[in-house]
Amino acid sequence: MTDAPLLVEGLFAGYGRAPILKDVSLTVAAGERHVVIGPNGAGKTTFFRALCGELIPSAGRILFEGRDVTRLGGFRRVRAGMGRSFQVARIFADMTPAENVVVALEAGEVSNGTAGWRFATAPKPALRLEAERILTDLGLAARGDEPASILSHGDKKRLELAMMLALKPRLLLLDEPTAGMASADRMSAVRLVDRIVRETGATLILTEHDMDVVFHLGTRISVLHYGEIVATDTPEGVRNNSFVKEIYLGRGGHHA
Amino acid sequence: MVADLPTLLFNALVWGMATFLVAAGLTMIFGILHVLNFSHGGFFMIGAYVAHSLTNWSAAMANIWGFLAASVLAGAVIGIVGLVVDRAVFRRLAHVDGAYVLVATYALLLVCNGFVKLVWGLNVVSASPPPELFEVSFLGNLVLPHYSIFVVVAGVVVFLALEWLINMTSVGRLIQAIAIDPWMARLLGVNVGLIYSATVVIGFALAGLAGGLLVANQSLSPDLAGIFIIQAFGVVIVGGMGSIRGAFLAAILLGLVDSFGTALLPQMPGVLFFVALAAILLIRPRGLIASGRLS
Amino acid sequence: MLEIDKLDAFYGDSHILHAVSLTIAAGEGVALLGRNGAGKSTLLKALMDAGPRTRGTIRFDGVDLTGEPTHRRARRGIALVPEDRRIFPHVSVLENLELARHACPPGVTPPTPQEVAAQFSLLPPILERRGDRLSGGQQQMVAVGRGLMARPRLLMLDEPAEGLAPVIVEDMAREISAVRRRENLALLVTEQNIDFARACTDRLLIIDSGAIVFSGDWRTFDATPDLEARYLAV
Amino acid sequence: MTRSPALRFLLVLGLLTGAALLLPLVANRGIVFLAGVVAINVVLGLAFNLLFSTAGLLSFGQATFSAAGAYAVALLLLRVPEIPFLVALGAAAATGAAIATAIGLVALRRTEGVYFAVLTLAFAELVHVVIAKTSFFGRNDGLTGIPRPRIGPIDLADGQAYYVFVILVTALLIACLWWVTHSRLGRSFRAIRLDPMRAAFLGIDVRRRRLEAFAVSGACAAAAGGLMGPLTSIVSPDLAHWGESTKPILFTLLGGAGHFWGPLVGAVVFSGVEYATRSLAGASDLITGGLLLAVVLAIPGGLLGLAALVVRRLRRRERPATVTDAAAEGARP
Amino acid sequence: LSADPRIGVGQTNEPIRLGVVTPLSGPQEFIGSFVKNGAEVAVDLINKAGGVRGRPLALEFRDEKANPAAATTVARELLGMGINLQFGTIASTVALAYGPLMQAENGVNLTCGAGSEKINHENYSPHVFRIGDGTYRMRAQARMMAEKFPDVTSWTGIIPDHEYGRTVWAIYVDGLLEFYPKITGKQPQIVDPIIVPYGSGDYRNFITQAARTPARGIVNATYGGDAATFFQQARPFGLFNNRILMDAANEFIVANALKTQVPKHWTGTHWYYAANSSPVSKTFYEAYVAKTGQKMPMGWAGEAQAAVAAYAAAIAKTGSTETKAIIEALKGLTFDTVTGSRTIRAEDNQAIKDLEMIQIEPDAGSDVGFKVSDYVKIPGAGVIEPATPGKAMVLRKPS
Ligand SMILES: Nc1ncnc2c1ncn2[C@@H]1O[C@H](COP(=O)(O)OP(=O)(O)OP(=O)(O)O)[C@@H](O)[C@H]1O
Ligand SMILES: Nc1ncnc2c1ncn2[C@@H]1O[C@H](COP(=O)(O)OP(=O)(O)OP(=O)(O)O)[C@@H](O)[C@H]1O
Ligand SMILES: CC(C)C[C@H](N)C(=O)O
Ligand SMILES: [Mg+2]
Ligand SMILES: [Mg+2]
Repeated sequence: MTDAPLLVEGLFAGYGRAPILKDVSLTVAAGERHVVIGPNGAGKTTFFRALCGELIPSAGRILFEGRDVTRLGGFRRVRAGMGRSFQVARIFADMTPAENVVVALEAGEVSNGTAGWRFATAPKPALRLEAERILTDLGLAARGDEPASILSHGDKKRLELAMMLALKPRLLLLDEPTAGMASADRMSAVRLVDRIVRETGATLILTEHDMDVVFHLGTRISVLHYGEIVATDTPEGVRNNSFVKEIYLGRGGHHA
Repeated sequence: MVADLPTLLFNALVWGMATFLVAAGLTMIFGILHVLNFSHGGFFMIGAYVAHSLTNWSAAMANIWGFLAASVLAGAVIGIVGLVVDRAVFRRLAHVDGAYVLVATYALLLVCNGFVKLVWGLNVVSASPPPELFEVSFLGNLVLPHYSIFVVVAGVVVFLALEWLINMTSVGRLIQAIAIDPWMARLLGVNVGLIYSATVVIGFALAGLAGGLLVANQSLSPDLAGIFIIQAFGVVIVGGMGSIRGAFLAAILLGLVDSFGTALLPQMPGVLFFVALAAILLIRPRGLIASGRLS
Repeated sequence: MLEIDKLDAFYGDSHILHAVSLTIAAGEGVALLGRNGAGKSTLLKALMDAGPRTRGTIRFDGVDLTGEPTHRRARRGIALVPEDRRIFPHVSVLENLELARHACPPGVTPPTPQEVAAQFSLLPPILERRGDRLSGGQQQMVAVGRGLMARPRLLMLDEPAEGLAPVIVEDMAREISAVRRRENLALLVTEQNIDFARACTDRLLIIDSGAIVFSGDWRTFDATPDLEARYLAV
Repeated sequence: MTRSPALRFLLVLGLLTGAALLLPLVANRGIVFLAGVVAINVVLGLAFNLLFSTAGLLSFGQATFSAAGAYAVALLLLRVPEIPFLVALGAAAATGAAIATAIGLVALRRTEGVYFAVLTLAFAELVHVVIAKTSFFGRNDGLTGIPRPRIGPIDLADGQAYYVFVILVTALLIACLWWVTHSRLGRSFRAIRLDPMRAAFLGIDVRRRRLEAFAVSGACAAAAGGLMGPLTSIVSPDLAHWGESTKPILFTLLGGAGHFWGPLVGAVVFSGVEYATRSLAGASDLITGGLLLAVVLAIPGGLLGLAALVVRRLRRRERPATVTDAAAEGARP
Repeated sequence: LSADPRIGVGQTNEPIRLGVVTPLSGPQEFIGSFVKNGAEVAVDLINKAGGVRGRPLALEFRDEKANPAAATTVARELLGMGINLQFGTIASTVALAYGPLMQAENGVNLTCGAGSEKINHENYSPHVFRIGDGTYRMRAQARMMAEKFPDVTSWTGIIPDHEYGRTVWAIYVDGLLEFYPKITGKQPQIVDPIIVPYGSGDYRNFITQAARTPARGIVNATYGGDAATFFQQARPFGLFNNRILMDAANEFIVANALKTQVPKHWTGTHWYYAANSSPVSKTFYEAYVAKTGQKMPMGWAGEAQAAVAAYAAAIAKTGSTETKAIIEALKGLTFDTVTGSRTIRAEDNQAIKDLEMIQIEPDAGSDVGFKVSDYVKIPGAGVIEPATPGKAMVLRKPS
């Protein structure tokens, strides 16, 4: 049980006094791709923020690989091996894409104590090569000196992913990773995430409103409703759950 | 040789309201333009000089109505200057880093200083309160100069007026919306430019008015700007940038700190003010009323 | 009602829209589709003079809007619901709606916030909640509701279904169509969700790299499958 | 044409240092003395800009650090005359770092932006009042008669020896600041400035990094301030006044905050203007204020920003001439 | 060849450059403006009369902002330019900072109003001269009080917390303790002074404190805007109503500010133009009014005249502008000024001059709102303390 990458027990969290999340418990097994869905305002983002340390829960526990991280600050959770993307991609807009990844790599080295002392100001050549490799891998071949701010919407999301991967996280938290993407872009993003997860063996938790994405990517799905998990099941099971249909999916005529 | 409690309390109130009068316009401009206006002290000073020149202009002004009229006129004059500053400085710098605007207002402060020296010279001058306010009342041991009472009343009146304007009228709600998201307010049909200018004008006019009302409080010299600006900054920050109510509370609070500070720690005057400032910000990092915009 | 002729738009030095021309009749529903970065939002903002620098003419009710500031355009009856929602955080949903009455043209009585809220299933329970205490989807709904507060004659929605639960998307398509019919409202909507766009419009435009590359009704669109492949896929 | 930024920096620094060292040959001692003051101001500006442009912290209390350094050196030289001067300077830097850390621990805990700025201002005024009211620090009257020290066999009181020393030390401090700005540490500072939240979720300890930036800036400012006492032979509480804290800000914005050398350009130009208008006193406020306003309004990117813009414009105009190059490049496989 | 003014006065017509370092901005600018104008007028008069040994005098002004660090900076700059003869300081803190500087850089400074006794005692430097009133003016003021108000034996002070404020209080107390017993036979009672911050806008708490003291006499050492604010805020409290007020050095500053509202008080002055009828004073006064339009110049202008006169006399005497020669010439020099002739005491570089005090009272009939209703001159020789260069002045302390 302790070897589960993520274990959430009786979590209560909210803003001010009234809790939004009420007694949320969840176990995510290694290599699982867990999607959290639910109606607007159900508490998905709140849940996410609690998981990554942006919001300190009022009760309950979060165990990451058996270690209690409930009260750990955000950056410490990252150092422990959790990676997180934002609903609106956050990158260092004034830096080049390569610099973005190098900063992430260096932060990773500092986190795990392998950074060492360095007099030269330029990043270690090994890191530069590594950054280039990651960028090419994600289809973001280095674009010279141009700042990342000129990247298109989709490329920014990709770059953010690249920065996350640079840290080699064992648990990935993605909040609506394809929101605002054109539908074709969306599927290529799905394929990318799919590949990454396969290659790195990381565990994945994401929220998403796009059912194509949900059902393509998810191996397990939890449904959040008024701050409570009302169902956790396989994609098939969720799709056929009549309560979920009623509160969330609707007639779903055009969804896969 | 500590002064007695009622005196300390009364002096705290006078200090607080005098500072609030200066801080009100400052916090208002911060609330909507998000600019910490260094030059506010400078325009306060010019307001004081203008009012002083007006009251000295004719003997007919030597009464409380003349005094009030001069203050209002000073406010009007500075308000018009505010319109010019808004057009020439604030608008042009609307799209650059806030630090540049800060420096621009600092430069304006220097210009104000230079202007005062040029026009009114270097001599220290002082205006006396109108005869109606010259008297003193006694309340037991407590000396209550009428002019001090007047300053307190003026502070409270200005506070109530602003409080009403900002928080109880629809214009106020509009101003607040603009303070947060001018772009969206425009989309909703609001003439943002007009309201910006109006707020800046009001903010500046308040500086001028404060100058006029406080002109009899201390002597006029080209250093007047510096004396008030730091303490007004303190009040604005402790109150929560942009919050009128916060500034009012902070003015009273810091007035108490200052008043008791001079009594308890006479060898380090002013120290407690800064200690309190730091302490309050540590407990409430965004000030007493943390709205971050006009309220 | 709306005529755009050879509209160019720029952000700084970059030329985003190239000679876009289109017309929308009163009460007509038009969808604007295109890839990320194609220029959809830029076009909507250009119509309101709310961001890009423009060249070309825009006429509304036959009046040339050149040089007219944003707030006047809003008061003429054009409403834009931006993609990033922009809910005022410090006031309640109710007051957010009320603020939008400003754009109401003279002589028109604006609806009450309650009336508008009643048209959308998600709104009535959250009317008293502050703007910064809303989830992403809730904000989206408030933004759409706010767009209707000034009784506009042209409503422009920038990706209104983004971040909404599927069941809500279906509801919204229905609700918007209902309003359109009732108020004879013209609609210009950008969307990634083609089904949603289809459900609430009569015809569509496709924009690519800042130029309109297709204009026609949904039937033609369906009959030309390579359109989607060419302009909407990667 | 050297490619490496480090070499390019060293080249510029070397040229500037050389020019400064040659100054005594062409200028009178008054000017040379002022040049020493300007050199110190340059470091203060650069130390501020490390916070402002690199780490994204607007500090209104930089005078605290320079004053702390100045007082540390002054007190050591006056009370422990046999102390080696370099040790005294080191102590000054350590004092600056310690005070910065103490203030930073408190101020960086929760505040940001303008609140942080005003909090640093409050602490600076606190330090100012304490210095001005404590006999140990000479109260309002300051400490006078600070000697020019010796370094081993060299007597810095001789001729221009102290000036040369000031220039060498400031060059060293500038090099330190450049290194911090461009090193891995500087990259993480910049990341934090651009997006603290993102940085935190890369595992960067944002508060600790900010504290480090604050300490480095404080140490450099203090070391530079430490040079001041023996130069002017006096330190006074005015060094800690908030008006002094605005100076590095002015230098930085005047010169161009986005450029490493911005504060240097700003400090030199500002001092030049001050020098040119020095006998127009009275009108000096109007002139300084007016000039500053004009610069901010006309070229918000600062002087170097303007220069960069001009260079870019010129380049663009030249471009048609290089079309063939571009074509050739494109033709390469 | 070179125009170095330090060499050979008689051989060239190059002007002799004197540096004037005085506050031209900041809170003491209005005092600096008297120094500046006074110096210009004095130099004009000398140049019109043919200069010094045939060479005209020229002035180089620098702003010291009443801030010692700024002052030493500009003073050094002037020294670097070869201008070794300087004057103009009015602030004690600045004058004290000059000693080591002038010694190290081989310059001379004449202060024009700085009050600290340390200048000619523990911080004595051969390169700094006080050509005007020293410390002992406060002793003269105490003595005059003992003569005029023998019944007012309890005293306190309004003392700003800096070198000058502390000096004023200490020396005034010294004078009270010496002259009251001597002249009236009564022992004065010294009440702890009220220490006030300077540059503050609000003195009410201090005023209340002062109003509660039993003292019947108050000596005030605040000056400039602070003093005007203090006096103004004190009026409703009746602080000065039945007390004797001795102001240290504000001359007309407070009176100009408060006009008819000014309380009746005494103040010390470096030079009261209306009471000095010597030709030097008259010509200087007329030229001053002609240049500035100000009909009531204050004493600092006279101090600037004295400084220029001292340099002129010293240069004329030695024929050189070398620092060493000038210092030698200044020591023991007797020269003529707007307040009559003065002699610089050779031991501690302190001029011995007559001390002037005026009484000011409100006067609605006058166009300035006040009038000078009394004037007292006390010969300096009778009140000056013994010269103890390098050693602290021995002061009487209340038991
Ligand atoms: N800062 C806040 N303060 C108070 N309440 C909040 C805050 N943010 C969100 N809420 C409320 O908490 C509830 C859950 O919000 P949350 O953002 O977690 O929903 P969500 O599931 O992510 O919804 P969506 O799919 O619309 O993004 C909502 O009812 C919302 O109104
Ligand atoms: N403020 C801006 N400054 C500079 N360029 C911009 C700005 N906003 C958008 N752009 C650029 O303009 C182009 C069109 O952007 P626009 O937002 O109109 O696209 P869109 O079609 O709405 O895309 P999406 O589907 O992602 O919303 C893009 O290349 C974008 O990078
Ligand atoms: C302006 C003067 C009253 C200053 C005073 N003489 C001093 O020594 O500081
Ligand atoms: Mg959400
Ligand atoms: Mg868009």
